[in-house]
Formats: sequence, structure tokens, C-alpha cells
Amino acid sequence: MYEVRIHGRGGQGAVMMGGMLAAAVVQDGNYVVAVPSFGFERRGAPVASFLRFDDKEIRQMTNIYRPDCLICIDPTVAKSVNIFDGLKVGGVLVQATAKPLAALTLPETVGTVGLCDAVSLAQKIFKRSITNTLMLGAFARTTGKVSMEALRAAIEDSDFRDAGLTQNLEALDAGFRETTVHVIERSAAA
Amino acid sequence: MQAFNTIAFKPEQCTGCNDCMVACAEVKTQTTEISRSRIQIVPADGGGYELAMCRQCGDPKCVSNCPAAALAKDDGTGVIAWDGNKCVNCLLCTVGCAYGGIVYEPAAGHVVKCDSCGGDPVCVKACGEGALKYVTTAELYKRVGDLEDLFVPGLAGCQGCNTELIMRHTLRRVGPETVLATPPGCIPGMGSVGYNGMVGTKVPVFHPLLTNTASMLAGVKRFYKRQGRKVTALALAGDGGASDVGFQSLSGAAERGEQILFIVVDNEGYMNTGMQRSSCTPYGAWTSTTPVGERGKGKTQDAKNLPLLMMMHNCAYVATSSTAFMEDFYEKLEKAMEASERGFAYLHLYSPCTTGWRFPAAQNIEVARKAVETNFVMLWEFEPGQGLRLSHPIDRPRPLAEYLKAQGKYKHLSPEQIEHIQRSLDENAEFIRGLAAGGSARKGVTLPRVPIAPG
Amino acid sequence: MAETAVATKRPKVIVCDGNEAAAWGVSLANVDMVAVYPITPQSSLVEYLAKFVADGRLDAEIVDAEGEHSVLSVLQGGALAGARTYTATCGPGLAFMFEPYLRQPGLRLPMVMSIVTRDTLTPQSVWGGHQDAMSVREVGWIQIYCETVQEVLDTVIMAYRVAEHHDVMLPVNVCHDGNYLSYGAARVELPEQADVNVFLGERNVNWHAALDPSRPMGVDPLTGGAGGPGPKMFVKYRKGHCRGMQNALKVIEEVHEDWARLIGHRFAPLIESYAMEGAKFALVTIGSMTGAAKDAIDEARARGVPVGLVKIKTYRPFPAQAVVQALGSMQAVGVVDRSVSFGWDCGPVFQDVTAALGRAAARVPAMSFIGGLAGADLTTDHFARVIARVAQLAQEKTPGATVWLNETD
Amino acid sequence: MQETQYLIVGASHAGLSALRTLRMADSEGSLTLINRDACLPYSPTVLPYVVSGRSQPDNVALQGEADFEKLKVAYRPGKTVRAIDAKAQVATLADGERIAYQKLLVASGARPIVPAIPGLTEVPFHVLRTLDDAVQLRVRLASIKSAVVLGAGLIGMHAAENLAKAGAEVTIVEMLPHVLAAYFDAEASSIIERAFIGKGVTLRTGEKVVGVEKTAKGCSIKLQSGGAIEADALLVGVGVAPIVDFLAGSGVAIDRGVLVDDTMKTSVENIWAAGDVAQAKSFYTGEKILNGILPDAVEQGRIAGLAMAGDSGLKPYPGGIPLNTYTFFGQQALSVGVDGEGMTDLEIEKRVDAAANRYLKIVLRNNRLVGIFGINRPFDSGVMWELIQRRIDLAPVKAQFFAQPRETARVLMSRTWR
Repeated sequence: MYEVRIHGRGGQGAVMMGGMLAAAVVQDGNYVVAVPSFGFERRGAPVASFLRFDDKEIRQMTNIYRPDCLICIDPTVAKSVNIFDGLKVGGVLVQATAKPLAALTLPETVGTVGLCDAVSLAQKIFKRSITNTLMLGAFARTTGKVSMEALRAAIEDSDFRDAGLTQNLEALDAGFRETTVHVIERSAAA
Repeated sequence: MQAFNTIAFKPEQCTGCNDCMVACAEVKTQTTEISRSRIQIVPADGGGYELAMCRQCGDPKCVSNCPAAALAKDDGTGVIAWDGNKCVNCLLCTVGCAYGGIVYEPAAGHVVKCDSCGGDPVCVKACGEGALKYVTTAELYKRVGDLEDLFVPGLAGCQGCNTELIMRHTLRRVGPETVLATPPGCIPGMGSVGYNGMVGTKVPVFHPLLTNTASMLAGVKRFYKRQGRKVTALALAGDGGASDVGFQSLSGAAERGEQILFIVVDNEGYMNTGMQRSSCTPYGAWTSTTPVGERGKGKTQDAKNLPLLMMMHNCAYVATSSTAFMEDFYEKLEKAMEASERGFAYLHLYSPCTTGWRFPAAQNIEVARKAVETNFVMLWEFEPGQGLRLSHPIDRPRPLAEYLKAQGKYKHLSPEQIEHIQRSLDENAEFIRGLAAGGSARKGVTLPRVPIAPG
Repeated sequence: MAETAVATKRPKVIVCDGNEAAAWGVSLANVDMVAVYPITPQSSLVEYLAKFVADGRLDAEIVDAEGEHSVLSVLQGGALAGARTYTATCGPGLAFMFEPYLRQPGLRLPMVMSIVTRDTLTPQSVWGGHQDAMSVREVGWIQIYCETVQEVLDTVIMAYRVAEHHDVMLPVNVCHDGNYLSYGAARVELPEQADVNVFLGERNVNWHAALDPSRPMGVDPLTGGAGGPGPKMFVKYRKGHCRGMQNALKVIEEVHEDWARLIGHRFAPLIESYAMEGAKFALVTIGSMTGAAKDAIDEARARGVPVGLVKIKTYRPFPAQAVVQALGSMQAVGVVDRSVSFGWDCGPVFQDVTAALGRAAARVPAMSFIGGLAGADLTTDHFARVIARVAQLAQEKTPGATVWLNETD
Repeated sequence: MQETQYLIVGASHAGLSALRTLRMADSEGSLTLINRDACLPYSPTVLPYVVSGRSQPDNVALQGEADFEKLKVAYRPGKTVRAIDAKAQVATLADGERIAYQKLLVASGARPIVPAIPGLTEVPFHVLRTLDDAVQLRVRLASIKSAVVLGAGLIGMHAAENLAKAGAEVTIVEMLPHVLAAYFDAEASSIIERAFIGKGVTLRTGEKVVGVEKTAKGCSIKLQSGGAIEADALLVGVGVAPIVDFLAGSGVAIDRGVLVDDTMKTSVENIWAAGDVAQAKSFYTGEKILNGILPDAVEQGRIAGLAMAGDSGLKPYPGGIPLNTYTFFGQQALSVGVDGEGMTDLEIEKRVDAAANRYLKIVLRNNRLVGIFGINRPFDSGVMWELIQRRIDLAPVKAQFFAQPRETARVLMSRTWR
């Protein structure tokens, strides 16, 4: 079972992203459970969404406290909440940021990092900072846990229409293409 | 005894053009002398017009008073016919007529009266204002009289209660393709829904909750409509259930334009359960929850004007009625039935309660009449795009005291309280008249939109 | 019979949350009339219904009523005219609906209503918990609790067969947990419409309570009072209602069996016994918490702990016989509730389980655990703690006070 | 012995009105109607017109056989009641037949008063109360050259007019100072008197007859003021008295007529009375009066019928209001109510145009109409009667009412009881 926690801010589409990723995972033939965090999701407030998938049926309908992977679709949300809480040792971080790896402060548990300047890319594609489909591409590139075909199908199946659909498909590809993946070597003691 | 057509007159629609009188004079005297017309329109001081003519009474005194058997009511047509061969010109018939309907005409040398032109009165045809009609109470009763009474005999109402009158007449007219909702109150209390397996109607009937009459009927109607069946969803509800706890569902159904015929029988309180106050109870009235004692002097608030509230929902039809004016009620019932196929139709029927208002059982219609004639209640109707129209305007109301004195529930009133009631009455009358003035100009209070139920 | 044929069908698979799954169930069940009023966490469910109707996917009369009281009243009217009806609500909405809600089962009007469970006020809360549904457990509705998103969809459809069964004729609440099932999405297989049509058959209307001018009757006249035929008649209605509830136990089993045969989805109808073979003590769960509990059981079993699990699916009527059969010989039982039975200082499911065991003279030490109130999570860690405590109980036989699982989270 | 639920004695307006009302209130109860005349019922009021030839005797029936059949009534013409045994509830007819009744209505009417004038009973004279009376006079009419009419009430005045039109020389003798004193004041009467005088009728008002003698031609009428009038015909029309002799011994309280309460019930159980025989409440004074007018007979009969049937729609008798309509030589005189003699706080509007024979008097008391009288001034007497009875407040419209009583009353009527 693979557990993913998505962090973002209200209005950026973290919950919707969880739904699309879940659909894609199922498209690939896996089982999935996606649970959003619950609250008053006002625009700009930190939000999280949880997703677990497996090749067999999943029974737990709970939040995720020890994720295998973190997807952070907002460059600043890490300042507000401890997104790394409970990350498994050697876990994956897929981060939307313009910064290079060296400029990031990462806890010791992080093993792999995928970085994508999703905000800049979104500004180019959408003229707005909507990063969720970009970060789906970044997740696929970083983890290889979901196929791009399934993600494309999930986006095509969603409520996007016409220009919006084209832009999101373009964003998915851009996210995949423009993500750099770094594997951090650490001592076992850490 | 049979009922017959007569000529009905709506003074509020008469413009005093005299066309009816000219038409009558032409046909009956071959002149245009309106003084010889058998219909006499009389201008009233201070505006308006009144009528003097034969009402073709059911038990005519002119006939009884005739010593020469010159007058007789025709069994087939109901017209009171005058026989010139028998008349002795004694004029005793005129003593029997309270309507100025049979008078001595000098030019003719004998009494003359309306003969309804053999069933096709020229005066009615000549009236371009709709003030004269040849379909009247009698005709309505005749038509409705042939319809099946859809309540069983022996409903257990209080002596003198008008509600049974309302129930029987309404359901006869609305007919058997009806689902009837009678929320807790006097109407089911009389046994319409019944008790321990018994039932008092011949149409499907149920007790909704006090709170959800309009909602339940909405469900019934929607489903029949979906099935393509024409079934009338009819409510006969009390004022308490409609204006208090049931108001939300009533308002919601009206807003959605549910196709319901909703009739509120307003007896100004929860009369079935021991005469407690409702929000329709008028100021000053004694009820068992606004008792009169050392300090208590009856209800301390004015009644909620439920029909006006319903009008502001822009229902397909809204009207007020009184059991003392059944012809008016029938006209409105017809309109409401028709409107209920387009949207929400609301009829507010004032019905005095002999028991709870404390007056002799025989006085019920009289009290109802006084309520209207003092302007304590006003009879009007509203249609979207037409605005509000007074159907029985009372320009010279009888003194309020006549109405208040007729009822024990107002026995304790102080002069200050009576003054309050008079003031509220005047304000309300002015407000309604203002709405009517706007309405007749086809503007003012008309609301922009008619809610129509989907599908 | 058609088992193999079913197996070869390639089901249409979607990913959706429990609210959407319920809406899919309604759509597949050929419901005639839905009435809606939004309330968290049910809102998206009625939004889906509205969308399905707007898109032409669901051919139903939809009524946007002005509140839950009218929602159920409209449907009661519709049902009295012969309609198959549906709505969903929760918490404050259910409380507001209570007056017509009380009346529906007495009228013997079948319908299905989802309760997207929510904790009741106060403290003010908008999150999940079973307190609302548990508060109405004694008024004569059938109550079924779902564990998964798929089960939500399937149970909504199955519930119509139960409700409209000649021997039952009662309304059914299909409960799914606010938050975890309302918003939790999963892989869901959509049954074929044609198969559902075969499964449900013709709508079965209760013509003993109907408002139809072609067969006029007075529905629900005043009944009872002292003297005359009243008391006898009232008892007759009440007993009939009780009999319908008890009949439902068998009907629910039959319906689940039929569903499995026709659609290929198999769910435990009354209770589900999990890892009970060889178990010396057991947990009892209800609703969506069960998944995490099962994972915790697996983990304990892997360590050699002899623990099993019984999930309550049908809660009203209470499957007392099945519960006793499953738990009567346990050394200890721990019941996990997502709500509170005030006055007993424990959970309501715990009350029922111990009452059933007590009535069967099975002396099984039992403890009440309460968790997951107001949206709180019940994780495998919580269940590991429950298992440990029940294991201790099996040894010591001295039940402790109710344990509040999220007290120290 | 015949048994009947309702027995009505008298078949004129009161009896017939009661009959119709009873049938409306009780469609089954057995009914028996007794008429002392051996013909179909007729109205005494029509008799002057039989005399004048305006009405044919065979065309004045108020009800026909078919009507009786429809009303399911046993009609017994030519029968008179001799006695009532109120205890046994049995009526004995003149021929000895006995009829047991459950409820009895006495509507036996009145018979002409024959004044105690010496010699009167020795001469042939006419009265006008029965159809036979009218036919007899009609037969003689053309041959009468001169006539004396005793009494200037309605009967006398009608007879005088008929005699005058037939070419007779007519003298009216009346004790009171003017004609029709029961209905009109002197000023109004003078208009009527002038019309008679204009047609050659001699009026001897304020005059009394002190003796009558038979002469070869006919009779000679001696007057108190001296002198005598020779005439070949004498008509006595000084008034009528209730027919109550058959009630002797029945226990029914009798004053001038049969005393009744507001439901027309007599002092004896199961016996009611209505019409000219009844002495009922006055609208104005509350005293028991004889109000022998046709519309009141109809009203009393109706009330008695409702009371006998035990109908809940019964409203008590409001009290008798005098009224009459009178046409003479093509002119009309109307009288509704009283002129207020003996009352205080009156407001009287009077307009007289003697030259045009027009007269109008309106009497108000505390803004309520008490009486209205007109000659050749048309108004709706029925509407005025209602205004009096309903005690309609005329204060707001008084000026208009005085100026245009007919139109104003019609507006009030239309508003108040349309």
C-alpha cells in the first residue's frame, strides 16, 4: 500500500487533484481510497488530502499519518504547517517551488525530492497559479507510481471542457517534463 | 325547491353608463326613457351605483300579497310573471317587495317588473363593464346542487358551525378527482378523516401534520402530474396550522408554485382544541391562552394578515372570502381551481366560530356578514399582473361596535382597546384600498414573476 | 445460476465518494421522486442528484423543498400517491425532520433515506459521528450502516427491495459516515441498469395507505383512546409494525443473496464476522471504522493474538440472534461506538450487544469504547489499543469503564 | 273521526301563507284546510274589483285544486267550525263532523260590523266581505240610481267609486272628520276627497247615521245633523270584527281578537292564530292590536306555519305596521307606517302640492323612519316598510332622503340587504 498526502491551500484544487489521481490509479488497475481533510475550506487556508493505493482492496477510510509520499502543490504552505509530519523514512517529497534543492530545508526522513516550478508554469499556461494538474505530472515523474496515460484519461474524464481541458493536459505534460528528481543519500543512522 | 338564474349586480364594476336601462326601455317600452326601464341603476351620493330591480325571489312576497292571483312564480324558469288580465292595480305587491323590483308605472297604468327577457336579458348583454351577470348564486347552487356531496351525512360540527357549509360546498364543486388534506383542527375534528377506522369523506383524505399540509400535498400533486393524471390537491386547513407552525411549508409551496388549492378556514384561533390563540387571532380577543382577568385583557397583538402574506408570494391566485357571501366565494373558488392547475392558489375564508367567539349558534352568518360590512375583514382577490381587486368594497362600513358587540370574546374590551381595533381596522382598510388602487391601474403592487412548478 | 455469466461481465468502474455513490444508487433504483435540502456533510449528495436530474440521467421529480421537514413531507405525499421516493439528510436536518420522520414507518410507507451521519449539537459541530442516526434508532425505521463507498451504492438499491417487500413495508435509513464515506472516494463498480431492473422488479406500493381518487380512503384516521375499538386497533397497528421489523431480518438476508447472485457483489446482510474462526475475543464495530479495525485485527493475528471482529451492518432491526451466535462464546468483547448513549455512559451499540448477550444468558465480559466523534479519526493505532484492552479483559474478566478513544489524541 | 296533524281554519291570505310555509318546513305531515266558502280560496281585497267588473268571479282563486294536490292538503270548502275542544284537540264542524288535530291554526278572518243603528236590520243593505256579497252588488250595480255608503274606509271608498262609475248618485257618510282616517291625515285626505267630489260623490264626513227606514224606493238614512238621504241602495262598510265565536269555551284568550304571542301562538297549547282574527303586537307600541291588512296576514301566517312545524328558522314577529296602497280614479295613495301621533322627538318633512294632487309626508323619530305617506308621489312601499322594520339609521342621508325618498331608499336597500 502506498500512501500519499497532498498539501495545498484552499482554492488550488488539492482535493480535486486527489480525485484525479485516484481515478488514474484505478485506471492503472489498482485500488484506491482518497479522503480529503474536512473543514471550512476558505480560499488560501492550508488544506490536505489523503490518498492510498494498492493492487488489492483497501479497507482503511482514515486520514494518513505516516505517508510514503508528500505532494506539496503550494510553495509556501510548508511555512504554515509541518507538512513532513509522520513522513516515512526515505519518503518522497514532490514540491512546487522555484528554488533549487539546496535552498530547501528538509528533514532527514526525506529520501527523494521532485521539484517543479509549478507556479511559473501555471502562470504561463493558465495565467493563474493553478498548480494541481502540473503537480500530477510532477508526481508521475518523481514516483513512477502512476502512468501518464491514466492521468491523461483522468483529466479527460473530469469536468474540464474545451480550452480548459487542453490547458490542463498541457500542464500535466509540462509538470512531468519540467520536474527534476533528486535522490538524497543519508546515513542509515539518520 | 328549484333554484334559478337571476341577474346579479356588481356595484364596483358599474360606471353608471345607463346602457342597461336604455336597452331595457327599448325592448319593454319601445322608448329610450330610462325611467321606464325595469332595471334601475341608482347613483349613490359620494359615488358608486346601486340597483333596484326584481330578484325573482324564491318565496316571493309580491305573489303572496296579491289578492287577485295576478302574480305567479313559474316553476320552470323561476321568473315571477305578471298577468295583466288578473291584476286589479291595488299595488299591494309593491308592499311585499323589499327591492323596488315591482313598481307602478304611470305611462303603462299598472305595475311592471323584470321578466328576465325569457332567459336572455338585454340589460346583461348591454352591460360592457361586467357589472351585470346572468349567472348567480341561484345558478351556482343549482349547478352545484346536482353534484354529489362528498362528505357523509352527520359530520360532528358544533351547532351553527359554518365550516361544514364550507366543506360540503367546496368539495362538491371541486369534485371527486381530489385528494383532500385536512390538518388537525375543526375539519378532521368533525370526522372528515374519521376515528378508529371510520372516515367521513368520499374522496381520499388524510390528516397531514399541523406543520406540513402544503408539503404533503405538493408530493401528491407532483406525482399525479408526473403520471399524467389530473387530480386536485386540496387543503382545508385552519388558520392556526397555516399561519403558525404550518407557515413554513405553506410559504415554501407557494414560492415553488406547487399546484395546490389551499383553503384556510380562519376562525381566528385553535378553536378545535379549546380556543387557544393563533397568530390570526385579532387584538383584544379573549382566548383560553389570552384570558381576561385582573391583568389580562385578551390578545395584545394584532392578527397576522395571512392572505396579504400569501399575496406577496405572488401566488397564481389569492383571495379572501366569507361564509356570508357564498356567491363571492363560489366565483373565487372557480378561479382558484383554475389557477391551481397553473400554480399555487390560496383562498382565505373567514368563518366565525359560535363556540369560541361566544355568540348564539343561529348568529353565525350574521356575524360573518357584520365582519365584512364593518370592514373588519375585507373581501378581495389577487392575480399576478392584475393586482389586488376589492370584490365587495364597503365604502360606508357599519360601526365596528355592531360587530364587536355581537361576540362574547370582545365583551371585556375597554374603550382604549376598541380604539386600537378601530385604528388597526382603518389602517388595514386604507392599505388594502391602496393596493386595490394600484391594482386597478395594472401596476403598483403587481409582482414580476409567476412561479410555475417544473414539468 | 448466472454466477459465471456475471463473472465474465466487465463492470463499469468509476472513482467516486460515498455521496456520489448514493446518488448513483438512487439513479439506478428508478426512483420517481426526490426532495432535497442541503446540509453538511450531505450537500454534495443532493447536488449530485440535482445534476443527475438536470443531465437527464435520473428521470425523477425533484423538489427543492424549503427545509427537511417539508422534504420528507413532500415525499410522504408522493409515496401516498404511489411514488418511489428518496432523500438524504443528517444531524440538525434529521432533527428538524423528526415530526414527519416519526410518521413514515407508522404509515407503513416504504422509502429509502440516506443518513450521512453527523454528530449532533451541541457542542456545535459540522463533522461526522453516528449520534444523529443513533438518536432515532427506536422510532421504527430500518437502519443499515455501510462500511465502504461501494456498499453505499449497492445498499441504497438493495434497501428499496427491503422497504417495498410485502412482509416489511417500512422505510429504510441507509447510513453512511459523514466525512469518511461522504467525501472519501474509492474505486466503485457500477451495476448494469438492466440487472438492477431485474433485481428490483416493479415498484411495490402499499395500497393500504394510499391517496388515490380511484380508490378513495381515509388515511390514518385518529386511532386509539380508551374504550371502544380504539385500544385493540392501535395495538394491532403497533404489533404489525413490530412484525414488519422482525420480518426484515430475513428479507435483508434474501435481498443480499439475490444481489450477490445477480450483480456479483457480496455483502454481509446483518453482521459480518471477520477472523472469527479460532478467535477467543472480539471487537464489534459499525460503519466505516471497520476497515481500519480489520487491518488492526490482521496485524494482531499476525502476532498470534486470537482476536476476531463482528461488524454490525443491520442495526434496526437488531440482529440479536446472529450477534449471540457470533459472540456468545467469546471470552471478552469490546464494542466500538461512534456515538454516545447518554444515561448509560457507554455506546448504544454496546448497549444492544450486551442486551442481546444478556437475554441469551451468555455471560461475556464486555467493554464500551467510544471514538470518532465529530469527525475524529479512528485509525489502526486506535484499534490496536482496543485489541490490547480487550485481550486484557479476556484475561481478567473485570470490565473497566468506557474508554474514550480520542481523549488523548 | 278524521285525524290531521295540522288543521287550518280559514283559507284566505293568512291560512294559505301558513299552508305553504308548513309544507316547506314539513313535507309529510297531514294537512287539512277549512274554508267557510264553498269555493276555491279568494281574497276579500279583490272584492271591490269583482264589483267593478275588473275581476271575474271565476278568475280570482288564489289556489286551485291542482295546487292542493301538490301541497298534499285535504281541502274542505263550505265548512264552518262550530266549536273547538282544546283539551281533546278536536274541532267540531257545523254539520257535526269532528276532526282531531295535533296543531290548529285559527285564520278565520273577520266579518263586517253591522252598527247598532235603529232600523238598520229592517232594511236590505249590502256588505262586502264574501264573493257572494260582491256578486250580489255587481248584479245590482247597473240598476242602482242612488246609494249611500256608510263608512269611508277602504271598503267604503272602493264601493263608492264603483257605484259612482256605474252612474249612481253616491253619498258617503263617515263619522270621522275625513276619509281614510286610518291611513292619511286631513290634508292628504282632502286630495282624495276632492277627486270623489269631482266625480259627483257627496261626502258627509263628521256625520252620524241615527236611523234607517225602509221606503218604497229603498231606504231613508237619517242623519244626526238633521235631514235624511233617500237612496235605493245602502252599503255598510264601517269595519270588520274577528270571527271568534267558535272559540267560546275553548279556553283561548280573546280580547278584540285572538291574543297571540310573537310566534302567533294563542294562550292554549297547540293553537295558533294569524291574520285578521289575530290580535298581535304592534311594532310601535308593543300593545296587542288588530292590524287587519293583507301583507301582515301573509307574514303572520308564515310565522305561524314555522312555529307549528317547529322550524328553527323562525324569527319572532317584529310587530304589525299599518300600511296600505290605494288607487282611486287612476291616482295612487301610499301609506306606510304611522304618522307619529302621540310620539315625541318627531321630525316631519311634508310637501304638498294641492294643485297637482301631490302630497308627501315623511315622519322620522330619532333618525329612524316611522311613517311615509304619499299621494301621486311614487316610492317603493316595500323598501320603506323594511327601512321602518330594520330601524335603519337615516342620519347620514337625511337631507337626500327628504329630497328624494325613493332613490335614497333604493341606495340604502341595495347597500344594506342586496
